[in-house]
Amino acid sequence: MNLEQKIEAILFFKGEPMSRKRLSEFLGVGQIEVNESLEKLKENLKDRGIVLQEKENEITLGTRPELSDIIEKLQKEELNKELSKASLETLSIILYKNGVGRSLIDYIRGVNSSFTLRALSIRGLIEKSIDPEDSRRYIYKPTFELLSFMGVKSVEELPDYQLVNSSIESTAQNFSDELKNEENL
Amino acid sequence: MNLEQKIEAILFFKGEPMSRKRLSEFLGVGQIEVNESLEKLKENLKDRGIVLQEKENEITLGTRPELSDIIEKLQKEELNKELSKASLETLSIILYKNGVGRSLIDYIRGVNSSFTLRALSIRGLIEKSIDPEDSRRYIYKPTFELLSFMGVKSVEELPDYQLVNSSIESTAQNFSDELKNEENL
Amino acid sequence: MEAAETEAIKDSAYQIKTSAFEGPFHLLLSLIEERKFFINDLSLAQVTEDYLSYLNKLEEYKTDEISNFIVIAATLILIKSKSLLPNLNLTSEEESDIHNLEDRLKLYELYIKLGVKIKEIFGEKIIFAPLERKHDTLVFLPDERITKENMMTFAREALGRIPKKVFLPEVEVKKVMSIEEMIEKLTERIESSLQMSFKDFSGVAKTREEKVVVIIGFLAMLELVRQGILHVAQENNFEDIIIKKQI
Repeated sequence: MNLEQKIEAILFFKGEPMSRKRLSEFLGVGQIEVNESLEKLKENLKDRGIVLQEKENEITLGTRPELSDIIEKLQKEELNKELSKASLETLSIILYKNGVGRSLIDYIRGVNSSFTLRALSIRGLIEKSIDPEDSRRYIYKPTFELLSFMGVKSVEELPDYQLVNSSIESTAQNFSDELKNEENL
Repeated sequence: MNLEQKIEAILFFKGEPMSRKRLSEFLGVGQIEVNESLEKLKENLKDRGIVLQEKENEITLGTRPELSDIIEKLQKEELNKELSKASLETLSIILYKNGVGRSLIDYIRGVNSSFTLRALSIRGLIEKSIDPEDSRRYIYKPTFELLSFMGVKSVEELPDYQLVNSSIESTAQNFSDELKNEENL
Repeated sequence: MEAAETEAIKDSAYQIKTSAFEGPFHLLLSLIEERKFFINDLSLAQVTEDYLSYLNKLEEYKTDEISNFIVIAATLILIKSKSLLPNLNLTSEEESDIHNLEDRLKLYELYIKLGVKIKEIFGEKIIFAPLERKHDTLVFLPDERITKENMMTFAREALGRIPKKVFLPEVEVKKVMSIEEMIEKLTERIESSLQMSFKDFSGVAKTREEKVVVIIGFLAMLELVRQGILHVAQENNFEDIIIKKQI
């Protein structure tokens, strides 16, 4: 694999600006090689739907400026789509267990919730933060706007909060017991 | 701007799987044009850092499998690369049959697979959908996540896929006969 | 998974290290492979006893999964009986059971082999989807279905769908008699009456479980034949097997 392909993959994966310096450090190659490859990449992307964008020393991949109209239209449509049943279900779990990790949501729903969590987060219904107990994981909470939209000051005001919350807690207990059993194999 | 560029930009922006149908509706062009442009896009991405992945009627962009090591270093969330024996058996049936009901999985494995199916579904490696041939049943299919972990752009790239698929079809008749017998019990 | 499943069966002719979760096919396949056999009725007849001795061991601590093993045992015993009693006439249903077992085993073997290939490449060269894109514009787009009542209903429904005890098979199977129990019962009955019909002894089997019991009884009888206790005479192909005490 050549340097140009590597850079393209990295920028595509990260989706946010990166400095040339950081790129050369990360790839363990000199600044000159990185610059050369970036030139080649720019050339390669000439007729593509994505372009290399540069701001000061930071570079990123983005959609072609001429296509901004359809991208805006897409964004609007995606945002205004009806929430799926999966989204509403996931949201309800986050409301009744304020600060819940993805693995517990997945366990309760029996399916993987990654895409659903993204959709909820894009619409400003939930927010994620780093799990204080494990820095490689995130926990999810309802946003302040969501609570006020629902007319509650805190999640405790939700109907049957104690009941549903303790049911989630005991599920969490079963889940961690199962995980321990698996580890002891 | 041509269709291929538009599609590339849309897939890049979305960063998630999209159906061919949605693409053609959104762009207001026929399915045939979309398919043609996707073929061209695939061809153009041949020597790039990103690839087009396909699964039935869905498509998505991802990083090139050969660049796995580099991108993995950028990935913060932990990756679970372990598969139990039961998971391997179940996954090989689902991958090579590409859409299979639980009763057939159980029949081939000789054991009840519901626990394994749930665990794989929570990991996001398989997904269930309603059987198009019988709306009372579910069929299990590989997800993009599973194809990604296998480093393939489509199921056809799986080792010995064509070979195995033809040999399975001939033997599969017995199962459907047997399954029908069991239902009549 | 529980530790008991991985416990090896120490006193078996072959050291079988397998788990209940992996099921009867995995057990059969390892027995056949250890003897470097191919899958056919001959090799299946040869491994039947090892299979059954494993089944007996399994029953001691893992009653939940035994049904999977018993169903296959029934067919194995058919195969074994045919090899012990060459003039035993099998019904077409029994013939097709035997044929199906061979086919299923071959297919299982194929998927095991494919599983090995999957294991080799899984997680080696991963195609990564892009990370979540950061959005500059803060939006708040709720949905009129997000109400207090709806959210409670959704949460409760999701919680209600969690399988209660995922380790158990979904269908409860009646506890099946063990081979030992059956041998004891059979011996008692033989001693009390010199001649009896196998059908009398087993009753008329209707359900699958009952059929399994009949077959376990049949095996037990063959086991006794092997031990020289009984003499089995099947005088006419379609008649009952008459059980007599050997003199």
